[in-house]
Amino acid sequence: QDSVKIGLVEPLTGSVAYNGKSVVEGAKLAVEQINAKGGVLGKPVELVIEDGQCAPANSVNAVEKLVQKDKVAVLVGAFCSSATAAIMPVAQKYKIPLVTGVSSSAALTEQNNPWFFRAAETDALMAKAFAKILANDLKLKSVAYVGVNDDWGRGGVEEFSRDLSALGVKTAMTEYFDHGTTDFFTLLTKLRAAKPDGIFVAAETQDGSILVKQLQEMGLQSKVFGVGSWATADFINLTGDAAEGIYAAVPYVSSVENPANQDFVKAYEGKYKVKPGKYGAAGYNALNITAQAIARAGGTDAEAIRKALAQTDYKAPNGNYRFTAKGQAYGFDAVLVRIEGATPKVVASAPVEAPQ
Amino acid sequence: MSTITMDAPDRTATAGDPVLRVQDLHVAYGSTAALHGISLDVHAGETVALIGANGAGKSTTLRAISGLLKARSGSIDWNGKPIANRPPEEIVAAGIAHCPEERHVWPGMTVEENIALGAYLCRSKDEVRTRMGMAFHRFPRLRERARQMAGTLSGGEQQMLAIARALMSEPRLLMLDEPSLGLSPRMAEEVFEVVRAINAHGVTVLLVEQNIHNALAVASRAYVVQTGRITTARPSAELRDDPELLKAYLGG
Amino acid sequence: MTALPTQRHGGEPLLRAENLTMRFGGITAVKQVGFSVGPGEIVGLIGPNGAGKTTCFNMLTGFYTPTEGRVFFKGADVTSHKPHAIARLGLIRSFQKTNVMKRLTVFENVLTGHYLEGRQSLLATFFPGERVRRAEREARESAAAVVETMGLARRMNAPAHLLSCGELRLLEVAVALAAKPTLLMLDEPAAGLNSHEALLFGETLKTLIGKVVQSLLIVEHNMELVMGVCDRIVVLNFGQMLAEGEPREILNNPKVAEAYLGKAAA
Amino acid sequence: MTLERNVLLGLGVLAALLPFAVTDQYLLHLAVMALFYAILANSLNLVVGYVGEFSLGHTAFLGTGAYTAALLSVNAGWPMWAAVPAAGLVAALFGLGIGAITLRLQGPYFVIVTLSFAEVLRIIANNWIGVTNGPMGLAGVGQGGIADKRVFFAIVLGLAALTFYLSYRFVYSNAGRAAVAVRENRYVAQSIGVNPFGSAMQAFVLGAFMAGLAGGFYAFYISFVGPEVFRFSFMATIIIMVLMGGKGTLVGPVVGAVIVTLLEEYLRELQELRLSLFGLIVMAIVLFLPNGLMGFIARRREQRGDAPSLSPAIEERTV
Amino acid sequence: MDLFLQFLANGLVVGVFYALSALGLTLIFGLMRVVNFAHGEFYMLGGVVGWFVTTYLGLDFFSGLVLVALVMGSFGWAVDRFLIERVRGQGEEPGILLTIGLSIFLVNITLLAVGPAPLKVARAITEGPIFLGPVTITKMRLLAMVIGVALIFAAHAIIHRTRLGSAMRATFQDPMAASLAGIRTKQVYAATFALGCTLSALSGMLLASIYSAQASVGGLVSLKSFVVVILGGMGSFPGAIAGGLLLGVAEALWGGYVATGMVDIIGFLLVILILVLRPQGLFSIRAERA
Ligand SMILES: Nc1ncnc2c1ncn2[C@@H]1O[C@H](COP(=O)(O)OP(=O)(O)OP(=O)(O)O)[C@@H](O)[C@H]1O
Ligand SMILES: Nc1ncnc2c1ncn2[C@@H]1O[C@H](COP(=O)(O)OP(=O)(O)OP(=O)(O)O)[C@@H](O)[C@H]1O
Ligand SMILES: CC(C)C[C@H](N)C(=O)O
Ligand SMILES: [Mg+2]
Ligand SMILES: [Mg+2]
Repeated sequence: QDSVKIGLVEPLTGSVAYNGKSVVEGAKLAVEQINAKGGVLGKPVELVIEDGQCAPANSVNAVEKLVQKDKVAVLVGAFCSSATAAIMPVAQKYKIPLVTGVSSSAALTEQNNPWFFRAAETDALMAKAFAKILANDLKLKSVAYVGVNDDWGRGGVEEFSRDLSALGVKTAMTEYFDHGTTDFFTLLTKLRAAKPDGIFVAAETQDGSILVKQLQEMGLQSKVFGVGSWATADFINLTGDAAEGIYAAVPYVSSVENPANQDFVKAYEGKYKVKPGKYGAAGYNALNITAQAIARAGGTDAEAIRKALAQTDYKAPNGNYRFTAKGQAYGFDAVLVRIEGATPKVVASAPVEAPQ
Repeated sequence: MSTITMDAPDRTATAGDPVLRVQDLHVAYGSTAALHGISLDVHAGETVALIGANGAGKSTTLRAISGLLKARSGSIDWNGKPIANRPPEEIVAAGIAHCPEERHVWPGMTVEENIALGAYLCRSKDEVRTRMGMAFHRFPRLRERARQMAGTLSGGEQQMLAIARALMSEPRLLMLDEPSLGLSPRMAEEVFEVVRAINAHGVTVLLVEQNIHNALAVASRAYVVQTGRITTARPSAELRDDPELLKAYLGG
Repeated sequence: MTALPTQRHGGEPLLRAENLTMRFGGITAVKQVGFSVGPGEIVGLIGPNGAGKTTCFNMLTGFYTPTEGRVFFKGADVTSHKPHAIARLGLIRSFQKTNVMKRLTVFENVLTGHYLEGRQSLLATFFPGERVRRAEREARESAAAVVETMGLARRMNAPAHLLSCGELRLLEVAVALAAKPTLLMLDEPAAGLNSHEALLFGETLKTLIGKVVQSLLIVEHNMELVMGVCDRIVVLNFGQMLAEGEPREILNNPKVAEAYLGKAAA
Repeated sequence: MTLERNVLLGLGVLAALLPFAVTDQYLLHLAVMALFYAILANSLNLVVGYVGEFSLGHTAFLGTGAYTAALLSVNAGWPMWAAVPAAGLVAALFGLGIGAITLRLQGPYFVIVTLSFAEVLRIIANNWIGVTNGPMGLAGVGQGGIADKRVFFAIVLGLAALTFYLSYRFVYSNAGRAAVAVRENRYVAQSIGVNPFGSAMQAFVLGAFMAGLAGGFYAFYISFVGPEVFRFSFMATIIIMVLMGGKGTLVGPVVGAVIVTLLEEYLRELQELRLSLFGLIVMAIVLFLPNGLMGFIARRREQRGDAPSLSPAIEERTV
Repeated sequence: MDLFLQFLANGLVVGVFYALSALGLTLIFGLMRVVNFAHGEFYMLGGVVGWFVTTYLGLDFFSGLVLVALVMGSFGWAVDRFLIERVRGQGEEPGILLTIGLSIFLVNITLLAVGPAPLKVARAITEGPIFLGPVTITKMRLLAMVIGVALIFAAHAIIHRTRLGSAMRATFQDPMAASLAGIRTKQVYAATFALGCTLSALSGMLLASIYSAQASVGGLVSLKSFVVVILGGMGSFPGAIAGGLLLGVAEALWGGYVATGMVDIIGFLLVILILVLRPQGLFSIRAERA
């Protein structure tokens, strides 16, 4: 073989294609940079991208193909936690390391699958990092929780409400909405009646921007903070002036000021004409982590790569990634940003701690 | 193919050029041929009947004339102009109305709407109203049922509706496919009265009818169709007087 | 004309309608109609267009639920039973508007008509034994025979949508016959047949009685046919009974002539 | 009739030989998926082709089957041989319940009401977190059991054989003819003693049972079940298979399943263009082979005069 | 009580939007009986083309709307003439498969062309809340409602008051009889399809300016529109309005008093319930007899 193959399964079509595509962009950038420096093991890295549509069956199909036909050394994917959950046993069966840069359901790393690594935050970790800052600095007495009705949204709401309640913040309301919902007036009517000081939202770009816009249309004044890829140019552009003043807790934002990040942002912007967001960075990091592990393993032997992955200490634009014994990443910095003048300003930054 | 000789068309034809001339018409449904060379003439002001056994090709002939079916070969001329393979809407516009077999009323529209739409090509609202009045006059039963959905009419009522609708375009040539189908004897008689009256107003009629007795009573001439060919053309009176001959043609 | 007595076995007629009434919104299509069909009888049901004949058929066979009145078949009250349940008792009908299974061949249509004879449990469907196979074979033979009887042998394997109007009418009757009716009800079976064919058809009908079916109830506007085959005739007008009697009586009934027959009958 | 049987038998024998000829796990995976889809397509075909009503809610049965098997395996530790038949039975029960409501409707109303049932079930699966684990789905179904794809292949082949046997018997029986009669003309069917509701119900429940079996197998094979088993995209795939192959025939859905499975894999090479092209291919098939592949073949045979029957749609459809 | 009024208002607004997005389908599915799975994609294209003409051609909202109507009308015409026409009269299934294929193609080709990101369509008027007593609404929503209601009435008038409308109904009920009456049936089919497509696209652009346009919105729109059309009864415009309002209000009340998490279930439950009680939908009559 004259290249080292890495398989990437992301949703390229369907309702989360928008975010999946960012992951692919980040991953491609990483591969380009790695190959520019001579690749790994003296060979170029080849990225084999498959569309898993965020669906378990399609993702499994894609993985079967990547493993059996393309003979990839490592798998990266599959965005949605449910899809990732479906491909984990396949990875285990074929003994191929699997790295996800996105899937955030806490349950994944609890399955004792030695081949699985999560180079991403979980909601629990985010909540732990920011609950205190939110409660104290924003002086919130009661919070309304709103989340997209999937594993991720529910997880975010549960983790944040648990940690905030522990700090004495009252729960004014908890509501979920379905992905693709366009009209939030009913939900917001309830929210207005609940009169919270703050609103926590777990939503991705599209749902989130519509929701924040309609908050303004309804004339609601509460402080908004959320998780999801909010700290991006797309989000701010879509949301318009309604985005002013809202907070977002994200594992990555392009405005972090450190040299590593500035290089990354420059490269990314040069290639794609937009600043990287949460998912672009996730793809970039996952690929770098993988490639470095292969390099350390000194070959494409799966077991060696798996061991090398466990030893990861990767300097990312947003801090240092290491893995716990269960394959959960920690050590990198998550940030809380506030959108001011259509740019995300970093308010606080906290390293994601290894869970006990 | 049969023992019956083919009569020369001009023997029975009225003088002058025919308004409708069909020559050597071949028509097929998909790959199965139904007409193998039909030729017939209809002169202005005549009532001509097409008779023949089940499946002989009578309805197919009418469908080809009105443009519902494509002709494989052969010609159809209307007032000297070829109309074969023109779309039905052009042929209606040229003055030929076809009242099809099996009624084909629009079931989800009221009787009134059905009738009004028969005059689709007539753009004057007043004119349509007059014609509707005429239709209701001819078929009082339909007036009673003006607001009923056509799909819920009885079979005979639907048949009246279909005829009334065909008349709404005020055609120069009216083609009726089994107009008495499903009508009571008395109603059938009335319909034939209507046909006679229309004919008396100068409308040419081409009639397909299973009730030979009635058909021969209104038509001046008749063509007998057998398995897709015209086998005989005679004045009605001759056929009427020769039941044995008729039987031979119609036996199937 | 067959001169069978109205009710050969005395006692209960095969089919009895009592006081049937059917209203659609404001329209009373049938009003208090009652008649019966005895074993071995051929009864004609005639009347002007819109008199309510088809509506009666629909009430008798369960397609409509009568607003008022009852229907008895073989002594049992079948009022407002489901159509298929009535059919299973041996009361089979045809429709005025041509209704056949257009995409099946003539043979398949008639074979399907044998449904009731071949009914079987699901187990037998999945694991057919010799009995089921034999029933299937017999149904096929019988179907071919029925097609023959109705004079459609030439069209045996033609899909029904290729048939002409008149042939379709014959096929409908064939399908109904295949269901082995005790009482066969035909709604304008000869519409679309020419005068000559209608007469032949009438002859065929007469041969059926006693052999294939017990009794016949026919709606038909072809008077030659009706007068030729019927033992008794019931006349409806505007939804009500106008007259009932033997063909000759009906022919001579001035009310019938006025409402239905027109001057030709005079 | 015999032709169709022989073709099916031939395909079955070929399939049985496959694991001996092919050891590539990827190809075996495709073969397993193709057979899984063949079962599904066949079961939908019973409804679409033989009841003659277009069900868009067939995933309801796939989904209940998959969830049943997954729950039995995850919570009660049932093995595959017990959980999959149970999945079929539960799906059949659902078929009975859903059929009781939907089969009273026809045409577009039936189309949408069946779809509604599938969506309701999806939403329930997505929100009844206590039982279904909600959007997280049920992972680790039947884990640690079978590793060799050939075993799965043998199992799915067995299921396929069973379901095709059942369909074959049904379709060519008096009951199957009754279903066709209902499809072709409700009035005639009733007038010859067919209970349209009961007859449609038989085919519907049989279809549900088979889809449930497929769902149970799917749960064990993919080892994960989430609410998307109820999704319309699944439905669309199955519809494409049935109609592409030719509805109302038994061979058609198999052919459709194999072609679509392979096509979807093959088109992967085209990356972003893949689905656009797939859409175009689907449209092209409708335009050029309106009766599906089997319809096309039947017509060709007819034109060459091999087959006595006239209409392709009819050839395999009945008696 | 205030809460209830606001829920009701929300429900009515969304209900009109539902009716609006189902309009095109009422024609194509309800009247023409083409089970059109590409409906959501026509709607989506309305938004995307609207985004394109307002962003790149710099048109204002209303000129954009007109251009979208023209573009999508021609598109619908072409789809009918070159695709639907060829499977006409062959039953439901080929149409279903064809439109599923079309829908897959349109989503993915749009995805390729404009990417998966949500797109912002210029607004017709400036945004801002209006307070009607306890009820909050926005100007843009009011405007969309007015346009929506106008479109619904216009469509209804076309079907029931014009020659074209009668021609449409005749053609769909019995094309053979229609052509014998002198109706150019092919043109009627194409015109109806084009009109349906235009209506879908117009509502797509209108609502995209309130929410946003995105390649992947079609699926959900299709589903809900089918629900609305079936609830109201096939081909009935008053039915579509009633169906839309019913769905909107039911969702708002369920979301308001139960939970917003699974509001989508309401529509489907309503469909099941109403069809059990009234198998032909709310506003449609049956004209068939044995
Ligand atoms: N739609 C059709 N498709 C295919 N073949 C047809 C069709 N309609 C009629 N035929 C065939 O064409 C031939 C002529 O039929 P046609 O309907 O013209 O007969 P007809 O003389 O009108 O008979 P009838 O008196 O029974 O109405 C018949 O053999 C018939 O089988
Ligand atoms: N569903 C309905 N709604 C309204 N009126 C109806 C309905 N069904 C039948 N009718 C009316 O009831 C009357 C009786 O109809 P029916 O079909 O029984 O007549 P018929 O005696 O069979 O006439 P024909 O000889 O013309 O077939 C007709 O006037 C018809 O318009
Ligand atoms: C759907 C997305 C927001 C992905 C999400 N982070 C997950 O784990 O599923
Ligand atoms: Mg004819
Ligand atoms: Mg009648």
